Amino acid sequence: MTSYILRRLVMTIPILIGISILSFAIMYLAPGDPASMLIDPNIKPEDLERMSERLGLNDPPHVQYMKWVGHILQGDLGTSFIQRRPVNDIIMERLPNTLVLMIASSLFAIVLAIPFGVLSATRQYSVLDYSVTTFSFIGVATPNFWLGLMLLMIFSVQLGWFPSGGIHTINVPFSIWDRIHHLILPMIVLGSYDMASLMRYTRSSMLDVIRQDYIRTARAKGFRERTVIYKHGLRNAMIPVITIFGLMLPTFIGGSVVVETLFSWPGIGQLFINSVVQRDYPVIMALTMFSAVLVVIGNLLADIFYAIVDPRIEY
Amino acid sequence: MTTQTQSHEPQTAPESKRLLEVRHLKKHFPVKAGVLQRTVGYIKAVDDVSFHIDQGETLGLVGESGCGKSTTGRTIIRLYEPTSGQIIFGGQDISHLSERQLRSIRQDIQMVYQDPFSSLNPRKTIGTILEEPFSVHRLYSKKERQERVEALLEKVGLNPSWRNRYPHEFSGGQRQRIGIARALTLQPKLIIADEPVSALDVSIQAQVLNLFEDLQDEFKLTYLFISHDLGVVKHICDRVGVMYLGKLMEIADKNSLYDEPLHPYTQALLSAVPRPNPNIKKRERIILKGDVPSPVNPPAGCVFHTRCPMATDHCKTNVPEMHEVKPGHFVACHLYHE
Amino acid sequence: MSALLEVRNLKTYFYNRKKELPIIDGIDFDVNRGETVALVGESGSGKSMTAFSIMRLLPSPGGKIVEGQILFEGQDLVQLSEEDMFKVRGNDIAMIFQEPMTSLNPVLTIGEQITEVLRYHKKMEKKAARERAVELLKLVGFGRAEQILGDYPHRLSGGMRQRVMIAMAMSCDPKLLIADEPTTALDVTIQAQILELMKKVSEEFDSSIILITHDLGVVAELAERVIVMYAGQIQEEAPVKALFNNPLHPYTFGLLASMPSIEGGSKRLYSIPGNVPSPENFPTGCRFAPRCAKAIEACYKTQPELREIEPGHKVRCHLC
Amino acid sequence: ACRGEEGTAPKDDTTGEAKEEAQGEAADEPQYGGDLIYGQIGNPQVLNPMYSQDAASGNIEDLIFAGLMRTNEELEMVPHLGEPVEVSEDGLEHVYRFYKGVKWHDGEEVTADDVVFTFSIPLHEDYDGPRKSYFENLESVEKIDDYTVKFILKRPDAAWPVNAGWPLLPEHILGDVSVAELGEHTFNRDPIGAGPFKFDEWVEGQYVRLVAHEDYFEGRPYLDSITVKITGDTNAQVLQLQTGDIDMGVFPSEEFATVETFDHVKISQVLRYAYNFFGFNFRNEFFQDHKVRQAFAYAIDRQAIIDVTLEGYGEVAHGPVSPLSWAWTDDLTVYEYDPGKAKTLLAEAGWEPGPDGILVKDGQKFEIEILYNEESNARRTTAVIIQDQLAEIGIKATPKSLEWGAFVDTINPPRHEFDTIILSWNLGTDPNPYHIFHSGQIDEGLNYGSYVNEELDQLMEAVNLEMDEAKRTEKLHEIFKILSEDLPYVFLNYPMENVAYPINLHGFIHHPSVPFYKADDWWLEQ
Amino acid sequence: MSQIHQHLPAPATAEDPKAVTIGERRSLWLIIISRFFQNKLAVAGLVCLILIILAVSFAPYLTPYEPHKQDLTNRLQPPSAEHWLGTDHVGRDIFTRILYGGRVSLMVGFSAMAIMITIGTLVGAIAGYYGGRIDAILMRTVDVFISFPSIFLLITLVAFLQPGLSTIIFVLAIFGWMGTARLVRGEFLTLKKREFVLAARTTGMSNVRIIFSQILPNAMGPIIVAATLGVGSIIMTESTLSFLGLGVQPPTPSWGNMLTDAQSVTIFRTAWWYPTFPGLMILITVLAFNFVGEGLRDALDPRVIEK
Ligand SMILES: Nc1ncnc2c1ncn2[C@@H]1O[C@H](COP(=O)(O)OP(=O)(O)OP(=O)(O)O)[C@@H](O)[C@H]1O
Ligand SMILES: Nc1ncnc2c1ncn2[C@@H]1O[C@H](COP(=O)(O)OP(=O)(O)OP(=O)(O)O)[C@@H](O)[C@H]1O
Ligand SMILES: [Mg+2]
Ligand SMILES: [Mg+2]
Ligand code: NI
Repeated sequence: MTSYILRRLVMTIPILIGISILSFAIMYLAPGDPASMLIDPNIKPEDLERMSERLGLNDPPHVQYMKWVGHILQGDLGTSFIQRRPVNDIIMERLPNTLVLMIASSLFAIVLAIPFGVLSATRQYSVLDYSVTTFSFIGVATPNFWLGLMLLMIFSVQLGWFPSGGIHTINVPFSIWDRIHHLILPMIVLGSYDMASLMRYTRSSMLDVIRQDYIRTARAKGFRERTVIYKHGLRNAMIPVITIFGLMLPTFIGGSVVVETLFSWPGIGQLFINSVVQRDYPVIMALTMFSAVLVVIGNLLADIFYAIVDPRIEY
Repeated sequence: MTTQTQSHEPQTAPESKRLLEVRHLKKHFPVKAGVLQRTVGYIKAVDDVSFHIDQGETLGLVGESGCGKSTTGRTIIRLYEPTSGQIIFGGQDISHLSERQLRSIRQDIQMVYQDPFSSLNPRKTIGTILEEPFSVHRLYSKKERQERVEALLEKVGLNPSWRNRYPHEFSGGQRQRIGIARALTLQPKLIIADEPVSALDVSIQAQVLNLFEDLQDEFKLTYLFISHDLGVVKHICDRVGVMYLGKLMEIADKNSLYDEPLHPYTQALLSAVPRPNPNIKKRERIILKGDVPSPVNPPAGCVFHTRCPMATDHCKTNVPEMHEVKPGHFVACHLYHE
Repeated sequence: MSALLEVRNLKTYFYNRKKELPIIDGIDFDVNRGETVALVGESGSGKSMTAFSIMRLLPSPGGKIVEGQILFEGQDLVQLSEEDMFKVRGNDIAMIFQEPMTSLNPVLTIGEQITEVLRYHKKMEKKAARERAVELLKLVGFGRAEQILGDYPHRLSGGMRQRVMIAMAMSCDPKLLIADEPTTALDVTIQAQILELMKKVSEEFDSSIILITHDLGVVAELAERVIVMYAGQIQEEAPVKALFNNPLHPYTFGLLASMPSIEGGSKRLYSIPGNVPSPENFPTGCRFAPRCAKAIEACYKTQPELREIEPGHKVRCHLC
Repeated sequence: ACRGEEGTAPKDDTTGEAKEEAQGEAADEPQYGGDLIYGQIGNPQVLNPMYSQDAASGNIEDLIFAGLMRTNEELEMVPHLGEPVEVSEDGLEHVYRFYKGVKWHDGEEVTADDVVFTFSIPLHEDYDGPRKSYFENLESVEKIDDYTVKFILKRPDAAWPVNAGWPLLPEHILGDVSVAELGEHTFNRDPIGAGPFKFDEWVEGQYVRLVAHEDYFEGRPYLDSITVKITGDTNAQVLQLQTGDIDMGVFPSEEFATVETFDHVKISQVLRYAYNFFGFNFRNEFFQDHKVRQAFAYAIDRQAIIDVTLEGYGEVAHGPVSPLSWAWTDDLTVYEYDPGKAKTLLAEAGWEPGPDGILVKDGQKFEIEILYNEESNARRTTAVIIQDQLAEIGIKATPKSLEWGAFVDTINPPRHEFDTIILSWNLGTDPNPYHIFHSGQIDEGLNYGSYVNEELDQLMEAVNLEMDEAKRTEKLHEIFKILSEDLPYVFLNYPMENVAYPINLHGFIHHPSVPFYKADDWWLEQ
Repeated sequence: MSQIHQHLPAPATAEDPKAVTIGERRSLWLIIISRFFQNKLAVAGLVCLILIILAVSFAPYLTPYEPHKQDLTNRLQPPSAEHWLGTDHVGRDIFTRILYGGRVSLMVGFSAMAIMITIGTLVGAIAGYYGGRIDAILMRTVDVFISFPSIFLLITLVAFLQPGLSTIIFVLAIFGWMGTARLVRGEFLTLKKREFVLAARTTGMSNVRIIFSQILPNAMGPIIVAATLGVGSIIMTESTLSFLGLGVQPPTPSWGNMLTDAQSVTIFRTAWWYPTFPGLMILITVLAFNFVGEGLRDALDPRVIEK
């Protein structure tokens, strides 16, 4: 097992190098830099030059890249051009918010998707199955910003059930209920796509499993349907779903950009958009790198989990 | 064991009649593991196998699943690069020819496969499938190709007007006939048939076996016939080789082998075959212990010693060489050697 | 003494896109206590579906028993409630399948899979069930039975898995064991082990066995009585010797004659022309008629009845 | 907020006149207490006026920091922590005295050392912030006594009070920090100033909380705290205003109809000290022809643009001067919407309709791009409306939007890659549009369109040198007249700014460029 | 045994071709189509798509209005007999714009899909067929692209590159091909071991020809499915980019950028039809593509075809 994990870790190295080159290249080729974005008659080209110099933007690309990677390897993601402080600090301040949102959304997705996916597979062609299927199709086809706007309009503006943004009410003491209250809408919006697709994966995986020979064996042993499905079927059905879940991480990160913008959620997605707009390269690169690492770790965990769940995987 | 292996070569026919000669053929597949996926060992799928086939002859290869029959066949036809050893076809060593050099040889050796469902491209009509070898070698005109395809279909007992149908429209037996027809398109000298009837029902199997026989007569074909069904091999082959764990254990004329098997493995194998005859008295059956060991770490010495009822300590350490015990009857077993 | 299992005019149809497919079309047979009955026939003749009908495990939706009785110890399984059927399956009637590689649950250990049957049907304690499982595994020839308990199926070879399947099937002393091509996927030497084991087990437990196979060699070795199926019908039924020595139905003839044997020579094989018809287009009249070398006009017109020609020897043929 | 507009107007660098102020029903006595949550779209960068370059930071800095001078509602510089006492005759030496007893938030007194320290920063060679050029005219700053300082300039500068009002930084805290490290100092996220509100807490991406500075020299602010909450975008701003997550904030005119319905807020509107324009690139020879430019001016229905994009909340512009400015004149050439005239003018200029209806001259089709930045719905809609209106007169215009950074890169020297742009200028103190239209500003400056008018060049240079207020005004009026006639831009409109604030907020004055103008006077009726 | 032989007539008919019956004659495509048509949802999706494609193709005949023509006096009119789906903020007919916007959205969807599928198929085919080092390098590249949070890159690229339809298409394709590559590689890995491929190799067929004429047609099923689902997801991604202000440029309508224009609280409140209809169109179209994709997946399932 350790060797398996090690091997997977080693495999991530070239991926990370590739990612770092790609994100650096894109930034390097991008037009405009943070200094030149000001239109101000009082700021003279010399000032811009001076600022570029300070930011190291005048070095040749490979030097910039090596410097950057060198720092990253030491755990230093650089200094924000705009906020003039370590990118590490900025990300660490926002990361918990994004994580809370992502974890809540994935829990939301899993908790609803798996039972309904299983039910709809075991009752194929029932009303429940059709409803689940329809729902999941619609869930996958709805752009999440649109869903978000609609939910905001209905539940926040028209009905006033939920706050319209932020992660907690300002100027009131901390309360867990207040946090949850703020979390619900963004969680639904971020989780809906993955819930829908997870539901479909669970359903089809389960359908696949219940046609397997060992399910027939379990039936021949005289077990009740419930035992057959939940004891013999579910675990096998979950194996492919786990990998899918690993692959869902990027959609969560991507979705967080939209959801955080919609709900004024101060996480890394919002930070990313701000940084792109402001050409804050260290932050952009750090965030791309960071979330790529997150995805890589997610996949790694999924693989490891997969290996744990599926005894057939030899490591 | 340092005996000159050359002297142990089965020699039943003058060189001139030899179509194929396989010498010390080895095919090892790397096994990768560890952090860097380094090669940690090899599956010795074929491990030092030597035999020959004469013109017009049918050589059978039998053995249990995983013993390396298919690998042998596929290496001969150069689907796999041999690890070592020589494949001499029609006097020419083809074991290290490049893909380009092989092109002309490819016309002479063809293969028939086991799975009638997987061996035909489901997206092509059988006409196209059968014409493909021509177009690869740029033979004949379009019209001529068609005629030849129709003739071939007729030959294998299918209606020529079915050229435009897809494989899925045919039953397993019919598909197997198409597979045979395809092997015949380029008028090969040698056909390697890898379990061509294993997937078929008895009644269909008989049809296909008969077809093999008929075609051999008509086209003077030479077969390497791979099967695990001892009955089938007995029926169709002239000589039979028995493989176990990548090694050839015994090779002999059919009757000699079936009537008087020498190798304990061959004996066990033959005794294990259920006889469709309730009248005969229950024979003494040799039941082998356990399973075939893994080809990654085959036992030292004689690979069969772990299951052999007659194994001695000598067998555990020394690899037995092939010896001609009776004329044309070769066996690799210490029992018959000193 | 009445038979353990009496199948009476069983009809199992498949409903596929509103088409009705007579997969099993009125079969009758008995299985006596302690007896081994073989069901032979080409692929698609309905052997497995007969077994699944008995187990009431037909693929659903689609498969349905439309008519007939399956009397097990006098009780009609067709009429049994699903609830009662749970008590029969795995307990009174056990089944093993052709594909040992896929018939065991890959994520549960062998131990779990064997003990769960015992705990479910025999209400055994965990520990007792474990002991019994070890016993069973030893019986089917595992030396290191305790170790096997903790193993996952993928670690075992095909032969070992099939032995596990047998141990599992025998765990509740079933009165009837249905073995659906138990050795087809195995090598001859392993097949020999398994056949040997089945003989031993049937003696040990005094179970009746329905052995489904298309290998006549296996039939000759193991069975006492043989039922030849073709296109969803029984064509011939006879004690094993009678069938091999005096096959009455041309189909049986064909099967026997087309088999290359290690005892036979290299004479040209007989072969039955054509293919097994699919249930969508079963011929009217005798279903074998289109492939039958001896078919007469009547064969194409009317369906022959299954008739007892000699005691215990029944055949469905106009010519006999 | 639009960064295109922020550029030209350092926040407290404006003079002029607030057109309207909120009518607080100042009947009652002000009350102490209360917390106000102010919604702001932008995320502040650093809270140090020497290093921040965004409005989001600037607004908050206004609350925390204070300088010697500040702007009033009329956009004039007035004394704040101190006052000018003397200007030398050559105009090079400015002496300022400031008041005693002004306290930093940590209780220390503000002294001349602080002033010297603050103004020395941009003069230091290690300084790497964006403000160096602001102070390029400053030779040095000297302490005369604890409460008096002297600025020595390189050239005379009538507008020096603007710079003199730069917010002060505490010497007793930052004095030992090397200038090179100042930009990254933790002070910038935990600042101490002498302004009415004291920094309390900054939660990244969420809010900056400020509490009343008890020792504020003009008296403790009425409010206990102001929290600037970052909302991220205008929709969120409006929604949070509705749900009460924020109490107060700016919102775009498109949402007026919605905000109007909220019972808990009042709306204040004032013209922003800015104008939107549609600019030509004179490198494209099409636009060298005055008739063509005039045709554009006639073809664009500017009132319609205001009606659609600003819901009518704005005024049509005819020149580069704001009605709020002291230099305002209505003697400008006015091109009323008249597509017929536009067509005639184009025909006169030699443009004839081609077979597809698009004008052709010398085999060239009249096809242009309208470049703009994806900044707000209003900007986008403006582009689309102009495109449609130009289509009316046979000109094929294609709107093209660029993200801000790319946009600036495209229009900036040396690229100048555009036909026409839509942009807006915030107006500075000095109404002289020298930076924008002088031909010397083509290669490095804001004259993106490469507009050259020698007569105008001379006039604008003269204005810079003219010290006499009346003559200056006269010359300026002449400049505006020429610009409105010659049309380097089609001036579009002066937009309104809308602020929603709680009905129980009193003392709020809607300043055209300082959102927290005199926030210490704001009070909430409990 | 020999007795039996005597009982039997000579097996004369055994090889008689006419005596051999063969299965029902149905072409491959007929089977696929008939299977597809049994799936009601898939058919509904297909009908929807055909209707949408027809409608957008014949847009000029379906509506008297022009997509860019503004009518500033008729802004934000609710649906009526004149304007079936109402008008937008500059008085353009929403129905008309939905039709023309559909052209753009579908065009973007189809072209990006075509590029994406081509890249993905090539990479996957080469990696799967040749294996070894080539496979390792290509698959690590795929991993790199997959690990990138694509929306980040989309945003960055679209923001930094010159905008325009081709940029959008290019960028969407560049970050969408990895799934196809993996899928095709998987197919190739299994297919290249199939015996018909071995047979082709033993006839001396070249690798390129084997890839394209033997294996690829068999991998087409999953590729078609991926392509169908891909169009849907691209349309959705384009709309998300539009939401962030980076999609197709106005005044060219696309469903995504129509939503962008409608993205204001006031419009949501007072002109519900404006955000609703383009949103619904995206939903319906993506849904339809998904239905068709799933239907095709079932219909093209090789397990079913080959039996
Ligand atoms: N391409 C390959 N890569 C790695 N190992 C292989 C490969 N092909 C075959 N092997 C291994 O080589 C050994 C011999 O396989 P081979 O297919 O030749 O056996 P066989 O005698 O044909 O068996 P069967 O009767 O099952 O067809 C097996 O252990 C198999 O797992
Ligand atoms: N789920 C199903 N739906 C429709 N037809 C089926 C289904 N399962 C089996 N059949 C059909 O039922 C018939 C009998 O099948 P069965 O599996 O009983 O044959 P068999 O004799 O066991 O053959 P084999 O030797 O291949 O196992 C076949 O024609 C088969 O096509
Ligand atoms: Mg093989
Ligand atoms: Mg079966
Ligand atoms: Ni015989």
